[in-house]
Amino acid sequence: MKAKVYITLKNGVLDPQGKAIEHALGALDFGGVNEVRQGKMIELDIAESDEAKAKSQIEAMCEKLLANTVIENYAIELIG
Amino acid sequence: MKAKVYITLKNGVLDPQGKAIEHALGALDFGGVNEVRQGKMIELDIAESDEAKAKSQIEAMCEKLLANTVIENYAIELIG
Amino acid sequence: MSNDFNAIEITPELIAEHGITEEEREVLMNIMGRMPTYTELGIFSVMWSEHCSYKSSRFWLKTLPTEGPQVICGPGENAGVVDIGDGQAAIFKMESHNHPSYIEPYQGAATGVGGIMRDVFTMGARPIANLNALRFGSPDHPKTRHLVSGVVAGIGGYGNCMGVPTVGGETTFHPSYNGNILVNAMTIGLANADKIFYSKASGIGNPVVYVGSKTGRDGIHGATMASAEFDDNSDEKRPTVQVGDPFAEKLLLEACLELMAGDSIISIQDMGAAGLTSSSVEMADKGEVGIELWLDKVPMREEGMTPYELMLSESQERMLMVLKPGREEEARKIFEKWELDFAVIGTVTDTRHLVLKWDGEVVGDIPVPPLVDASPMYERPWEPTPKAVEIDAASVAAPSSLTGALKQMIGSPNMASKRWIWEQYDHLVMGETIQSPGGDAAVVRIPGKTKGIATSSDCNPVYVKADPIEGGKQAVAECWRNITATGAKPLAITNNMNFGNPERPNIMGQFVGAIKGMSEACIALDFPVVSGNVSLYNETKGEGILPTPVIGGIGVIADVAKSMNMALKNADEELVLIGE
Amino acid sequence: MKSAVILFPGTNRENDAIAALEQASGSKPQLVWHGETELPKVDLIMIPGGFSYGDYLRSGAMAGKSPVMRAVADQAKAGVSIIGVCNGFQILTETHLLPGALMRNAHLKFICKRAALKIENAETRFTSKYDAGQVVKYPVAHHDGNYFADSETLDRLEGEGRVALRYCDDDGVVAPETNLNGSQRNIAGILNEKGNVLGMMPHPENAIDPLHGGIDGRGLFSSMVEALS
Ligand SMILES: Nc1ncnc2c1ncn2[C@@H]1O[C@H](COP(=O)(O)OP(=O)(O)O)[C@@H](O)[C@H]1O
Repeated sequence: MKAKVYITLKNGVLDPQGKAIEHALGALDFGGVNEVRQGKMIELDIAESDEAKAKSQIEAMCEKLLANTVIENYAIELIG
Repeated sequence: MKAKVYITLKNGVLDPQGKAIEHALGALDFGGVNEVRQGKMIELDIAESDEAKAKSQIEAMCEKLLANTVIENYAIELIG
Repeated sequence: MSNDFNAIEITPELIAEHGITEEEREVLMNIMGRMPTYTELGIFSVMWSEHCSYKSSRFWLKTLPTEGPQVICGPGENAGVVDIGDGQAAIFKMESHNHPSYIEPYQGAATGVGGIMRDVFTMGARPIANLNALRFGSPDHPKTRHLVSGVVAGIGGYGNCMGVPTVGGETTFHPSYNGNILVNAMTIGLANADKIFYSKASGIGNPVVYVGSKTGRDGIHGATMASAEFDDNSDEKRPTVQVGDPFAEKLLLEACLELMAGDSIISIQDMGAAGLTSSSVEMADKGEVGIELWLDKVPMREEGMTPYELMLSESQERMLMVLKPGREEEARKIFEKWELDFAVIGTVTDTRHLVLKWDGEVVGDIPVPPLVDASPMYERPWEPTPKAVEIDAASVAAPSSLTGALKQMIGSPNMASKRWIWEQYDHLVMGETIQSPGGDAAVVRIPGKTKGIATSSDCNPVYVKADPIEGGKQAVAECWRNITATGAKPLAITNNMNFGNPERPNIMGQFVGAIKGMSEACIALDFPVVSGNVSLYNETKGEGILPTPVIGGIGVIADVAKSMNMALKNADEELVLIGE
Repeated sequence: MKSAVILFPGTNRENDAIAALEQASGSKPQLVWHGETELPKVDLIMIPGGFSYGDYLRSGAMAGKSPVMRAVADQAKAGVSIIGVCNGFQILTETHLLPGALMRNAHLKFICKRAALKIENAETRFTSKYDAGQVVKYPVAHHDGNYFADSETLDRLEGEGRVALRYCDDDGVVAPETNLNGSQRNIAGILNEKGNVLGMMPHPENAIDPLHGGIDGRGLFSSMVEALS
């Protein structure tokens, strides 16, 4: 089963990357760009084919490794 | 208009981060994980409210800055 | 004071939740002569916290020897300043970021490095070397691997980006740190001896200026967060760790040094822990003046921020300055060139009060001298550490194989090479690193000169545990030896006192013993203490860490080309043992 | 040889670069700020190491789009010599003055150490003081030095003698074990088609003083002085 995991910074956590991108877009004359936030997307393929089990397996991976849950949230999308 | 940009490595470009994650998941006893690839997700809010225009504006941002098209592909999702 | 911001009712419970004891509450009420507002309560709570007030340690810290002909400025400012000849000064200090690094190793360690560098460049010095003293739990503890790699990456991530070489440190492992690692970071900066910047505000009517990054809701204390009403609707608990932005700090460094090259700054203070509160209070207190802040003018990262949050935020990469009148535009130009925020957010007054306004309306008003002078100081009960039983060397069996014993020693985590760590630090940037990590002390050359600074950080906590006095002495002596081994003359030290819960007499006894031992060694070696930091309550499940008074020392060597290292140079040369 | 050093917000090895250029050429390079649109008339433009714009998004990405880099690209076309070291190399690939990209080191860690490098092409204006096949030691200090290009590009680089340096061991052996960051074919530095633009990850400017532990980097700067004065 293929899946995508989206990892984003929690609300209120400073995002230096997003801030710098916003600034750089402004300097390149792209006006009116706001609230730029940078996150990660991780694509993976796991052996498990049962949806519920796959989801809970990936959840465990997020909690243990993929996301830094002190400052990040994650969302899982199963693709099949 | 809010949008998300997904930036992924092109096929054939090796992905050290993805590989390291795959390896680390294995070490944590998550078996059967394959083809891990890490990409970026950039969320932004642009002033333009017309869909077509917004899309072409963001495309220009990707070409000019957000993606390195030598090694990366991008996909745009408008959220509204 | 009819502002909504302070509508929150101040109850004894709320005061207690802010960590203020009943005794301290009495003092607070006497100072204010009324109930404090919510914002004022927040300010008292941070100013009187262990972290800001040093309430358990101050009494003993005052006994450390801090003077010498080489000392330009001892403890009490952002960092210590010593004369290194040729009209130049070294400015240095060590600081801990233990708890944040345990919660989020990368960001905790990174912001620790960022904080100590600000302490140094706020005084006018360009940082030229970083060190880091690390203590982790047992190597086979399940969390250790994650903590080591995160902390090391964080230290490198910040220091490498700043372009300051990380040239030394120490890394040891012991199970007592399993649930409470130590991350102590040290920075040495270089300044002209006649151009050192202090925090003392002066000049009634002078502008108070905010520079750097915007203020967000970073690091506002967890307990007080829960009781506040500003929380948005999201159910996620707001994280209390700060994220570092080394790029912003690099810009801040360059902008500050550019402005400092002129003469428009009267005083400057970095916003570290307790950000705007401690910086403004310290500036006013030192200058015996008042400060009025217009909080609505503070550059904000998030919407709907309150005075309470603005005063308590620990957002990184910010500074507060008092400028000479009429020099705002000159300063603004520099900060805008470096793409940083710049805002005039207040003025110096003659009231000796810290007055906080929002849209012209007063939202807080605290007399500064009693806030500072009446901050609690405890002479906590302590008991001397009982003498450890001496091990009779004869009772230990000789190893059956000397090679085996040697291999075991070299292979032990504490003795093993730390190359894996320091190769992740840029120890060469600036092009002046003469002795890299891996030796006794690092040596960095002073740009344009033949002379250099030798530096080392040391402590053997096992010794301190066995005998705090002797262990304290030995930490100082080891640092002194490491510096002399390069050929440099030791000048002065900074320190980081990492201990358990000071409310326990045996722990307080370790602290007192270490201070006594350090003092004795410092006096004997003419090696005064010019700055330092204290981190208490390092415990897990009621078990304190090993007492860890880390010593960071510097020395000067006239010609770095003559500095010595430990490499064996040629075959067949004799090895000589000196000393007792 | 007259030279200029380009500064971006976050550049941090500029003084190292200035010292090396001054030592070799006897004159101080001019400093050029990232917002400039015109460059002084010089023989050599150096883009030094550091973390331009924090290396946020991708290392060198934002600096690559700055006004001064458009001017640098014009100068490159006009045949002026350009050298980019570390972050400078990353910036040159981001502006497409050099092919390929520099990705995160394969082991994902920042690495700072003295590295052995094999001079692959000693017939360039940057390397003429060395012998082909000579092993030199310069420090490396980078997080994103993992050179990537598709195999077609790599073959072309090789075929045209545009691989300037490779990671090797002390004896000049180029092998997977001597590849300290995962770069394709151990590549540490490459040239553009015309041979007037060099990008490299290692820092020759940190190997110019006996007290640095070696002076192998001097050859690179003296090559340039000889070719460009
Ligand atoms: N965290 C670290 N950062 C930088 N250098 C380190 C670190 N840990 C150890 N080192 C370096 O490793 C070498 C050996 O350290 P240590 O065993 O503490 O030295 P010694 O006990 O001989 O004084 C020293 O040169 C030290 O600077």
